[in-house]
Amino acid sequence: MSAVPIRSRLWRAFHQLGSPPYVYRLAGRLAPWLGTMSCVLLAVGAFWGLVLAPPDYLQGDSFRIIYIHVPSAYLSMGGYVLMAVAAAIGYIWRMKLAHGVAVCVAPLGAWFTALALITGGIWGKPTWGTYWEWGDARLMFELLLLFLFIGYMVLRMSFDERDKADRVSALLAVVGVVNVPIIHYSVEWWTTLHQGPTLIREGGPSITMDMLIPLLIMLAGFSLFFGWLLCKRLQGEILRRESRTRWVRNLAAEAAA
Amino acid sequence: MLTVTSLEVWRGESCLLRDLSFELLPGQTALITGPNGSGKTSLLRVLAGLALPFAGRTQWCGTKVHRLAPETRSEIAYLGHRDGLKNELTAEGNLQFTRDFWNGRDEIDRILDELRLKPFRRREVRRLSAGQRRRLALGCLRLKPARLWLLDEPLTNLDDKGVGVMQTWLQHHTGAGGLAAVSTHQPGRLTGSLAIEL
Amino acid sequence: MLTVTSLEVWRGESCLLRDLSFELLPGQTALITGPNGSGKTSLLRVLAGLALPFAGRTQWCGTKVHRLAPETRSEIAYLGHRDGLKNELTAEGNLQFTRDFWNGRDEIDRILDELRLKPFRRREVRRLSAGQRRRLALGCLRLKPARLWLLDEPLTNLDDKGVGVMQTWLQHHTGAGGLAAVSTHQPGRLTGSLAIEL
Amino acid sequence: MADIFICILKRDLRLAFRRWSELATPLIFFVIIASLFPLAASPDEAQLRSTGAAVLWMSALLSSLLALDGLFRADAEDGSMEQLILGPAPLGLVVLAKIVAHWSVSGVPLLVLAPVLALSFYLPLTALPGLVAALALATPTLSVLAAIGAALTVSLRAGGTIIGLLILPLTGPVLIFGTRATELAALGEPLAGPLYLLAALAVLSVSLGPVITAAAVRTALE
Amino acid sequence: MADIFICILKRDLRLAFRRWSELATPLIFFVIIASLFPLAASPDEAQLRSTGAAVLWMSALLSSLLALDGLFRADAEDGSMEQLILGPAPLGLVVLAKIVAHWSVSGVPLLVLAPVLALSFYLPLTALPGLVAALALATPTLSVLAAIGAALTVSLRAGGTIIGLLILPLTGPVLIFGTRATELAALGEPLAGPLYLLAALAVLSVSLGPVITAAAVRTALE
Ligand code: HEM
Ligand SMILES: Nc1ncnc2c1ncn2[C@@H]1O[C@H](COP(=O)(O)OP(=O)(O)OP(=O)(O)O)[C@@H](O)[C@H]1O
Ligand SMILES: Nc1ncnc2c1ncn2[C@@H]1O[C@H](COP(=O)(O)OP(=O)(O)OP(=O)(O)O)[C@@H](O)[C@H]1O
Ligand SMILES: [Mg+2]
Ligand SMILES: [Mg+2]
Repeated sequence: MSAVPIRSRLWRAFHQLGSPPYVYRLAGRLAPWLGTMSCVLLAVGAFWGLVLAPPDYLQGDSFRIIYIHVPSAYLSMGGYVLMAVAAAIGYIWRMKLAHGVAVCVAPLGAWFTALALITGGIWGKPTWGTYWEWGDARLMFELLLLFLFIGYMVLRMSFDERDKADRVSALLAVVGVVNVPIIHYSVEWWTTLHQGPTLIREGGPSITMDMLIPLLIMLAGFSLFFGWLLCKRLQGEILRRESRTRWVRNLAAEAAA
Repeated sequence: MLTVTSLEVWRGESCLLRDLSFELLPGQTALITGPNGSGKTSLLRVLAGLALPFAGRTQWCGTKVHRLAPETRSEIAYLGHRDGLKNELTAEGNLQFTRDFWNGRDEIDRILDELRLKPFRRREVRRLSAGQRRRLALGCLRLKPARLWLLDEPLTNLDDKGVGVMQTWLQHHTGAGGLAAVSTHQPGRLTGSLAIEL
Repeated sequence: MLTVTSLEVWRGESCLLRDLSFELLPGQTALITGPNGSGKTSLLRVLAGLALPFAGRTQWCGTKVHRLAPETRSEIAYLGHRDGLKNELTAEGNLQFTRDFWNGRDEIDRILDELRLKPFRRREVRRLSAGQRRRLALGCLRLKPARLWLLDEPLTNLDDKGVGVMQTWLQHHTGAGGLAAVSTHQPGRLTGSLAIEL
Repeated sequence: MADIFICILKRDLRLAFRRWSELATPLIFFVIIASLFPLAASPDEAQLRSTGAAVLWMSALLSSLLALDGLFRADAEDGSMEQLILGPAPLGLVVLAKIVAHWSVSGVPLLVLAPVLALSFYLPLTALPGLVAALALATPTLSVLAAIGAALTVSLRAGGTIIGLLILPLTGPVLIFGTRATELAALGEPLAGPLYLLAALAVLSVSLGPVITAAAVRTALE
Repeated sequence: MADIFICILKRDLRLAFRRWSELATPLIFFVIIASLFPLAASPDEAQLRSTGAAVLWMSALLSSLLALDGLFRADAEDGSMEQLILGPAPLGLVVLAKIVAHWSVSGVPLLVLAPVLALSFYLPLTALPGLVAALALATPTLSVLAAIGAALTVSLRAGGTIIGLLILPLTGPVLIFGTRATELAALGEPLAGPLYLLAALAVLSVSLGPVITAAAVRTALE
């Protein structure tokens, strides 16, 4: 084992990740862990954030929606990057499985984007006095991110050969990735209602500890939840893509027996 | 020098070709025949590098066709069911463009003459008849400095004279060391040294 | 009962036909032949009423073809160089539409069977091969309750079996008192009782 | 007659649903135009309210024009149009059926969506019925006009854009009455006047439009 | 290399001029949109001035999207695209030449026309150089983006409308920087900031865009 040079071990791992049965089983084994972990973290984080953490000196209790808003906003962006990277890998190395991942991420990302928009809107009412502000760059670009997710799915659906749909829409996903940094820096480039960076910024997070810790817990919980959903969807997608292969038919036979 | 090794071509859910291997040498013509829907067009597109095979290889002088560098790629000329002409340009304009883009032979006049398209040289392509268009497409093919011709039913819509011209050109081409793979439903009207039945 | 009287057809600057007269009676097939660009397509379009002649008349049962009432117009069926199929519909969907629109025969199954398109009945037309598409276009023609068939090179892209089917259908059609005017570059493969050379 | 109408309608609807993206996109186009606009303009509420109606109508107009561009082109290119011309039905009827099919996949969803956008432009809730009524009366006219344009350009390659050239000037009246109705509705005043005018335009265009369109198609393909 | 670029450029320009309507219409489209808008909105000077820049930019964007819709479609349908793919030049170069050709018949006239429209929206005379500079830097990016959209949808029938959905989200930054520059110019303030950003976007898109577009065309026609 130790004799194997690191390069070739990495290569083998990469190779294994291209093998549908392996990934199918991997996802099946990971899913329960991710599911339970995310449940626990979400419960802890929610209790801490909603009950234990003190009310904000400015916003009172309305700030508590941060525990949903921020994780879903992060995941919407992270989801897009994940989708784009998977699609790029699929395109460059002709790896069908990577396309499968991108396909599974798209609707999840779209839902989390929608959640970020909705929770942001709800939060906006008490703090900014409006649900939605046309012309606020962060808000607009987050909306455009939703359109990009939808565009990716629409483009896929307009092709009826899966292979072609994979490869063409992968290019769109890659091009659209420019939106992500724009969303992140929009609050610095334009004067916006939306507040500046709080967590990822030079000089560390600017938020008190007793608000930060539950936020981090919720962030982890949401991410694991995302991972759990992804594993579930990926399993289905793999079965659909590989329905003509022997191992899937064997699997079906086992399940029937 | 076109080498095809255990090629397997799928279209949608169905496998069209399995384990097809052959080698085409300079001076040879392969006649591809088969009933409608047997995969002639699909095969030619794979040979041209326009589509990827499911398995197997198609190599031109040792390189996979879809990996060819642009300069070598121009040694292969493909003519499909569609003519690939611009409707808005004149017959001559189409030939000129082909010549400039492919850096081809300077024989436009002679070709128009052989195809009997001289009187129509300044007519827009969309005002040509179906057969005249097909002739023009063959003229474009002839201008290209290609060594391998991939032709998908080149005789469609041609009259007897047109077929005659095509026969002469094909002989000429292979006689000068060229290669050709031609699909057709009228194998009697073309001569080939290699028969591929699908 | 198709009467053509001293027809003169121009296309752009050039006169294609001058003083063409003939009469086609029930049971007869007119084979229209001629080199590329001689005006076969132009003539058929005039006969169908899609284009107007420069001079002369084309009458169907005594009425000029471009003046026909919609109900009588459906006694004439035209198939041009293009197939007139919808790419997005399935093979069956195209046939069904033709049947409903033309109020045609209810023979979709039999026709798909004869054309050997049964396995592809649910496939979208743009995924069919060129010959399969042409077959389907002929199937649409066959569904129409028309008495006069105007066919422009119907054998294009067809394989031998397809040509056979077409031959049978044509015999059947004229045998039952139908009329047909067919242009072709392979007159040997079709039999006609009237030859029109352009 | 009626069954031929239905047969064409069914065909075109089926074609539209086969490409469901074609169905959804004019709409999304409409949303995107209407939502990018405030981004470019300064997003202050008073101003948005006053230009909101105009932007809504412009984008409704553009999205219905875009949706109808291909109305005859696809049929003309694959040879189906010749078959329809030679068929056993008056061409005007066929054309009408095609327009109705297109309207019901591009116009109707627009009616559903417009109120939502109107609210986001701060139009008052009470203005919505008026807005929807105006759109319901205006979109048929827009569809017919777009169809005429599509027919006139069917034999030209550049149809996509020339259609705008031919049709946009004709849509002027619809646009004016439409925004007028919306503004009146927003102010809570009676808006029967512009609505009557819109209805008159709709009747006129739906009765004469198909005949003109049919003639244009026939000539274009001659 | 250079002569192949010029050869494609010449071909596409010649095709564009053969269909002169194709050449003129995006422009007229632009004019009509931009002139119908004040008709629909209330034509009061202060308000027109403040929304003028946004309307100008929106219509520039839309007309360039429309003009580029057919960039590859015509070639794909008549089989020329296959010939270009198999030709002796890198496809990215061919694509770049096509984009340049299209830009010079759709973008350049827009640059000429925009100042006239701007004046009719009561923008001050001193703002015009800034506006033209911003448009000159923005239209290449818009063209490249539209080309990507056209390539992605080249094998779809519904291309025309779906492009909007795919590409409009990406045009957000251009639109924002562009209007920002116009507004700054109107106020007489320095506008180097947004212009630099527009230039950066242009460089980025012109260098990477053709490669992505070429990949998309090749894949879509596979
Ligand atoms: C519809 C309205 C809103 C949208 C679309 C939205 C969108 C986003 C997005 C995309 C992020 C992630 C940015 C990044 O990581 O770079 C974010 C983060 C955040 N948002 Fe919002 N938001 C909205 C409303 C609000 C409101 C009203 C507040 C509170 C006043 C708020 C507070 C925050 C905070 C504190 C963060 C974390 C910032 C950081 O760590 O960088 N958001 N939002
Ligand atoms: N729109 C047009 N305008 C001017 N001339 C045309 C037009 N269409 C065709 N022609 C010319 O009319 C002549 C007859 O064309 P037509 O299509 O009828 O020939 P055809 O006999 O069908 O030929 P083919 O065997 O090639 O199909 C040709 O010389 C052609 O160039
Ligand atoms: N895009 C596609 N998706 C799925 N199947 C397709 C597609 N295109 C073609 N086919 C099928 O592949 C088979 C082969 O098609 P191909 O066009 O290669 O046949 P061909 O031998 O050229 O026939 P023809 O003589 O009719 O031109 C046909 O059965 C056809 O239905
Ligand atoms: Mg074929
Ligand atoms: Mg002909």
